[in-house]
Amino acid sequence: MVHNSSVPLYWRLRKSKYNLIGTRCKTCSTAYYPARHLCQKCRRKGEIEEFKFSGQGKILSYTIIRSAPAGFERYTPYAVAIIELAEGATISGQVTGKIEDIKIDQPVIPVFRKIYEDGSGGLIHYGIKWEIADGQRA
Amino acid sequence: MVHNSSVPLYWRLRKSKYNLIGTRCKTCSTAYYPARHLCQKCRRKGEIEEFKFSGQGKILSYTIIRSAPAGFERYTPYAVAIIELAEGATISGQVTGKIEDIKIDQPVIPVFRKIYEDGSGGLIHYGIKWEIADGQRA
Amino acid sequence: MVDVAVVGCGYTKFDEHWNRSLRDLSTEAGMLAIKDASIDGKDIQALYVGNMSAGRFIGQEHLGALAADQAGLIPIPATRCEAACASGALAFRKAYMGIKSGEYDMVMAAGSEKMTDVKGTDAVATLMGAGDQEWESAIGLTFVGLYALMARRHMIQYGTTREQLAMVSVNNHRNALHNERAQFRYEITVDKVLKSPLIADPLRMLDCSPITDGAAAVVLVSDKLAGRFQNPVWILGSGQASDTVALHDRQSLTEAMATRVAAKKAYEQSGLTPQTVDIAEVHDCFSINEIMSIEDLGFCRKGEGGKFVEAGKIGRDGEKPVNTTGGLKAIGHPIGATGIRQVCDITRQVRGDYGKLQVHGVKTGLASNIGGTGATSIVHILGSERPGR
Amino acid sequence: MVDVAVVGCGYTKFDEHWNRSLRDLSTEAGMLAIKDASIDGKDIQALYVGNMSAGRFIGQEHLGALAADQAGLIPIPATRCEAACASGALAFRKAYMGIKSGEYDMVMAAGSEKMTDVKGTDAVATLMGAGDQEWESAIGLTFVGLYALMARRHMIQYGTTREQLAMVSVNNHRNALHNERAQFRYEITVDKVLKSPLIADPLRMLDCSPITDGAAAVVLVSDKLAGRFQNPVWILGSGQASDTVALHDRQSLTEAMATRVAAKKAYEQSGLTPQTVDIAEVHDCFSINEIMSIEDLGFCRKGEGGKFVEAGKIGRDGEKPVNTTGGLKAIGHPIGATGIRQVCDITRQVRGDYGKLQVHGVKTGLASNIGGTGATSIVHILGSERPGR
Ligand SMILES: [Zn+2]
Ligand SMILES: [Zn+2]
Repeated sequence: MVHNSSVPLYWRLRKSKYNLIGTRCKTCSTAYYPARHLCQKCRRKGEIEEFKFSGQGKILSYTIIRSAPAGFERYTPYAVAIIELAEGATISGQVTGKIEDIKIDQPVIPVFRKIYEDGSGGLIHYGIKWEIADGQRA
Repeated sequence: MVHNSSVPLYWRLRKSKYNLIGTRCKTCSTAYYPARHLCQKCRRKGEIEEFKFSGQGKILSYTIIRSAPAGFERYTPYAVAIIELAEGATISGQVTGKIEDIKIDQPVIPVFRKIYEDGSGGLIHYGIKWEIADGQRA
Repeated sequence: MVDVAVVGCGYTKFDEHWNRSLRDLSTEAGMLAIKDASIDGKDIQALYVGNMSAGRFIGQEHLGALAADQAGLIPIPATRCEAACASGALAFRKAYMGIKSGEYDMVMAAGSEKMTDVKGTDAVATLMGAGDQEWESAIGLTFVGLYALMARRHMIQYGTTREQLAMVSVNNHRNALHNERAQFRYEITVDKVLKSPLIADPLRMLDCSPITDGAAAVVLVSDKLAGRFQNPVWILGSGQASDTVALHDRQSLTEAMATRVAAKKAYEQSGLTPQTVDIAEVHDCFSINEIMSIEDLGFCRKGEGGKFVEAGKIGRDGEKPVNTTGGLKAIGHPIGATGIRQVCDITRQVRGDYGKLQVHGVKTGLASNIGGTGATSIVHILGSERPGR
Repeated sequence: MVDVAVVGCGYTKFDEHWNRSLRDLSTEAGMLAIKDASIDGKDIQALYVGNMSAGRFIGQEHLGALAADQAGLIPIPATRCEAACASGALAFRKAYMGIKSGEYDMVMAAGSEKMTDVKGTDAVATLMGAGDQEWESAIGLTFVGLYALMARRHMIQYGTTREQLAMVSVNNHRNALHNERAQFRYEITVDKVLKSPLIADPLRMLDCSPITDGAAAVVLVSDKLAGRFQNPVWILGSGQASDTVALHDRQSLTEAMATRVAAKKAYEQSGLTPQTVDIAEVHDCFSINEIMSIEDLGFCRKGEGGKFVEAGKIGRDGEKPVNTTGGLKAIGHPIGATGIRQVCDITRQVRGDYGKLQVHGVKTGLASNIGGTGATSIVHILGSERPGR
C-alpha cells in the first residue's frame, strides 16, 4: 500500500528531487518547483525552461510528525517544514538535525539523505532534506 | 494491495460464506444469496429472514482463470463458474476437480475448501467451492 | 430557473462499525432519507454518491452502481463523485445541478466511507490521497501534519492560542451530547485537549476528527414536486471552487482561497450574508480548520477566528452557532459522508424538528465542506423560504 | 432548454508511458482540447474529470482539483466522476448537465488513467474494483474472467463462434492503422487471435484491450456560445443507467440491460434510431463486449452480433462502421480516459476533418461506454445539426 515505492514514479522524479531542478517561465520569470510545464500566469504564451534552484531557503512553517503513515513508522518523530526558496517557489520537505533548533524564518540548506526504505522491496528512496543553515547565513 | 485479506471483511462474511446462509423475503418468497436486507421486489413491504440454501445448484457458465490477480497467482489455472442455486439465486464460485469435467448445466454441490492464503500475513481464507455432482444427480 | 429543495434526510450512527460493510451502511442511510421524505424508493430518478477512497479502503470502486444495486434502485443513473473530504458536498451539488438541468425531478444524494477495514497507518496513508502524492505524501507528510503547518503559521501571524484551538473541540463535543448518532458523546475540557498526545505539533489527539465508518443521504426535489412535502428546505445558494492540491503551492497558509470564492458565490445567490445566515456547519477535520473556516466564511475578520471562538460566539446560544450537532470532531468523519451529514443537520435545524438538538429560530443555515487542505471547497446555503424570484 | 455542443477535443498518445505521470498526461490532453477549440483556458468555467482508480494505481485521489491545478485553471470548480470503466462518459454527461443547469456556458470534460506504475497482477486486482469486491474479487475472479463467463454463455445460447469474436479484434486493429495516438498500429488476423495465449477461456490475449496510460479532453459550450465556433458538434441524446455490480446478480449473462435502457433514452432524445445513426464507438474492453453491445444498441437482434461482425457490417465501409479509429483494443484503454476518447473520435468524424481516419459522410455518431461488466452504461449521440426544437 506504500504507493511512494512505485519504481516508475521514483525514476521519473529522481533528477528533479536529487538536484532541485524545476522550471522557469522565460516570459514572466516565475520559477516553479516542483516543475510545471505550463506557466500559471502566461499559460500558452509562457516559454518554459528547465531551472536549477540555488537551494537557499527559509522555513515558513514546520511540524513534528509523531504519528506516521504506512512506510514512515520507524522514523517518528520527524520534522517537516514548508520552505520558501530564494527564487520564489515553496516546497514541503523534511528537516534534519535537532528538532528543538527549528524556528520559523530560519534559513535552511538542502542536503542529500535517505527519505525512507521500502519495507517490502528494500528499495531505498533518497532525496533532499533540509538542514538549518549556520549562524552567518541567518 | 490484496484487499480480500481484510480481517474485518472476512469476519463479517464468514458465517454466510461458510454455510451458504443468505436471506429470503417472506412476503414474495424471493431468496437472496449473497444476503440482501432489502427485498428488491417488495422493498419496505418485504419481510426479510435469514435463509440457508440447500447447496443444490448447476453451472450457468464457467471459465478457466489463467492470469490471476494479486493474491491468486499461485493457484492458476483455476476454474470459476456462475452457479444457479436451486432456490433461485445465482452466485460466482470456484469449481474444484478436473477442469475438463466442467460443463454447462452440470449439477454441482458445495464443498468447504481453502480459497487462498494471504501471502504477507499468512491468514488462510476458507470458503465454499463447488464440485461436480455425481452421475445420479445429473 | 428550477428551484431545488431537500425533503428528506438521514444518517447512520457514525462509529467504528467493525461488523458492518459500506454497502450495509449506505443502504441504511438511503432508507432513512426515503422514510424521512415519506416517499417510495421507486420515485427516485437518479442517485449521486460521495465517497473518497473505497478503492483503497476496501478495494471497491463503482460506488454509484453499488449503492443503486444494494438499495434496489436499478436501473436509475448512479454517479460517484469524489473531491477527497468534500466528496459529500460534491455529490449534493451535482444532484442539485441534475435537477436544475431539467433532467430529474427527484434525486438522492448520499455519502459514505468505510475506514476501519484497514489498519491505522494504512488509513493515514490513504487519506493522503487527498494531498499531493508526489510532493507531500512522498516525504512522510500526514493530513494532520499539513493542518499543523497551517496552525503554526496562524498562531504566529495572528496570535491564535493553543487554548483557542482547544475550545473548538470542547464546543463540538458539548454540541454532540444529545446527538445519538455521534461517535463521541461526552464533554471534554480545554485542559484535557492540551494534555492529549501530540500528533503533529502543535496539534494534539483531541484537535483531530477520528477515523469513522458511516453514511448519510438526502432526497432532493424540484419546485414542481416540492409542494407535495410539508417542510421543504430550499437550496438558496451553491458555490464550489478549487485551489492547488499541495499546501506549499498556495498563496497563503492561513487562508482557504477556495472557501472564500465558493462562499462568495453562495452568499450572492442566496441574498444572505455572513451576518444574516443563522447557523453554520463548518469543516473541523482539525480544530484549526474550524477557526480558519469561520474567518474565510466571513463570520469574523481574518485572524480573529480564535477570539471569536474564545468569546463563545460559536456556541449553541452564541451569535453564530457552529456545528450545533457535534461537527466532524465529535460526530465522526467518514470522509465521503460528512458533506451530506452536514446538509442533513442543517435541514433538520431549518425544519425546526430536531428535538434536543434543535437551536431555536433557525431559518437559514450554511454548510461548508472542504477537500484536502483546501484544494476543493463547497458551500451551500439552505433556508425555509423558497428563493425570491 | 439549453442545447450543448462539443467545440474542441484531443487525446494524448495512448501507450505505456513509463516516463510520464498522470498529471502530465491530463494537462497535455486539456491543452490539446483548448487548442482545438481555439479558446483561452481562462474561458473555461468548470472542469469534470473521469478517473477510475488513481487512488490505487498511484495513491492519488482528488483528481478534479489536481487537474485544475496542473492546467492552471484554479479557482474553477473541478469534479471527479467515477463509474469504473464508464468514468469518462460519466464526466462528459455531468459536464453536459452542468451546462444544461444554466450554471456554466463553457466547461471541460476530461478523462485519464495511469495504469503502468503498478505491476500487472496489482493492475488486474485494481480493475476488479469495478466488480463486486466481496463476492467476485474474493474468489479470484478477474475482469477478463467475468467477460469470459458472458462469452461462453453467448456462444452456447446463440451459436456465436470463436472466429466471430476474433474478427472484432481484427477490425479494431485494422481501423487503428492510421491512428497515430493508438497503442497498437498493426494488423492482426483471425488466426493470430486464435493462437494467442488463453487468458480466461474462451477469451485469449488478443480478445483483450491492453493496460494503457493516457488522457483525453473535450470542451463543451451552451448554444449561447456555440455560434462563435466553426463546427460545433451537438449533443443530441444522453442516457445513463445502472445494473447490479455483480454479474451473477443479473437477469441475463448475455444482455446488458443498462445499455438497452441508456440507449433507448439517447435514441428518443435524438430522434435517431439504431438504423439512422451513422457510426458508433462501442466498448470493446473484450471482444465479446463489442458483440453484445452491437446487439444491445439495436444494430442487430440479440444473438446476431457475431454474424453482424462476420458479414463485415462493422467495417469502415460497412453498414454500420464501429470503432472507426481502433476501439479500446487497438487504441488502448486507460480506463477513465476511454469515454472521453470515444467522444473525441465521434466529434472529429462528425466534423469531417479527420484526415486518413475520416469515414465519408458522417453526420451523426453514437458513443457507448460501459462500467464494470455492465453495472453502468452511458450512451451519447452527437450530430452536426442543432437539435430540432
Ligand atoms: Zn509566465
Ligand atoms: Zn419480496
